Amino acid sequence: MIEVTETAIETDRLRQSLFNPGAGGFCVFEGWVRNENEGREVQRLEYEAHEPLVISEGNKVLAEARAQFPYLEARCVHRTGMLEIGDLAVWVGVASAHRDEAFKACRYIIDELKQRLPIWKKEHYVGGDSGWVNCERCAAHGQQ
Amino acid sequence: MIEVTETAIETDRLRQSLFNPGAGGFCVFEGWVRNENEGREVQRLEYEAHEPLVISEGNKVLAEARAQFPYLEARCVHRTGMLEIGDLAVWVGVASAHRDEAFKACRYIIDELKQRLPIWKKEHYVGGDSGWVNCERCAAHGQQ
Amino acid sequence: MTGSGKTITVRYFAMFREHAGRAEETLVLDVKTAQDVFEQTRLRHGSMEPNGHCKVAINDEMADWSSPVNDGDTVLLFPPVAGG
Amino acid sequence: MTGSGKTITVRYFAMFREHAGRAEETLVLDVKTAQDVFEQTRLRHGSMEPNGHCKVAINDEMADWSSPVNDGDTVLLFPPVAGG
Repeated sequence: MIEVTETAIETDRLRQSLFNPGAGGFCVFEGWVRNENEGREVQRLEYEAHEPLVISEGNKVLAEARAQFPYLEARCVHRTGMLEIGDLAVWVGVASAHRDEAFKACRYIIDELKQRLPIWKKEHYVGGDSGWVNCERCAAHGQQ
Repeated sequence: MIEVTETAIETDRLRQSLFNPGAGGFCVFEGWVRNENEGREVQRLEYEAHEPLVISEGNKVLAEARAQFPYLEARCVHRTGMLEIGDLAVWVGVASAHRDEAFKACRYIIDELKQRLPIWKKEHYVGGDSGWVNCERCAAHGQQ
Repeated sequence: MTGSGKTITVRYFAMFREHAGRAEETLVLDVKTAQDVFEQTRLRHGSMEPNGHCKVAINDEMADWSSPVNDGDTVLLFPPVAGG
Repeated sequence: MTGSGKTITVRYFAMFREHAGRAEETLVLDVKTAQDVFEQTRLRHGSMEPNGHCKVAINDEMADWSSPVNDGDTVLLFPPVAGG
């Protein structure tokens, strides 16, 4: 299951929701807003998502991960809106019988999510300017 | 930092203790007590550790992980005593600038921990017998 | 607009919304594929962005740039994504 | 016990503690290496466990089976580990 939320992600609630008595390994990845990107000091990040396609593509990604690395439970939540340094932007959790599947499925999910899901982030720099991440000319736009 | 505890591991407190403003990726592995091992129905697990060497060897493992996959923060806690199905036996968390180091360091730490640290577990089966894990003749001992 | 014009609703996201100065507009366009929609709106809004790392969806289904567009379709133009 | 006997404290963990029926004992042994201590205590307690996947520590430092033991040392015998 994948979700998009405008409010703070509750990691403890998510973790508990993945409990399964057959699970011996549980792997989580969290994306945090950090204070720097490509040498520029970042003050906050703004995330935008097109939710219907985040959900449909995200569920495809979860199914692909399960086909390759059979897991018992998996869940992903992506936050949108304006986030501060240290805020949690994305949470991916996978519970499986053994640790290998949990690690590999979790990694697959976050890697594919970053490449395929219609989510964008705009960096707001300490200097007051901003730029969309992953766009070759973002820096130029941001510095205008 | 690595710790051994006889009481429940507080995941949320650990997670918060690894916050670092330069961290963009955070990977956690948790080992949960599952209800089955090698075809036998498990009721609970008993963990024993020799703490001084868990600490010294564990800190070597954390340093080796950092040398290979430079991370910002890492922490590991292993529980001892009698645990029930679903209980958390071990928690490993790694925060790093980018996700690749977080995943790889976390995996390295748990893999080495399982091979090198003086920690043992005894499975207590539903039938009432028990056996030490990883010992070729455990099953025979347990069934005596 | 010609007799072959199709009524297409175009939705712009992130950087594209900023280029277009709007989130959505409905246009009558002489287009066959998603690529044609991209090119025509790019000209319209003076955007220089190539479609290399961009993606497109039609009626909320991911599509290829060569996918045909039909009268009444909604075409979503996605600049390079960056989740996580 | 011979004139070359060394006083060694042996600590048993997990399965080894169950085999030995005790967590620790102090013995006077005619031994040169950690391996010798393992063999002599194995004979003493009738354990059939080979040292293949076992580990040994001397005075709370991980050691090799070929490491020398000295009078007064504490030797820790670790059966195959299984953390996590």
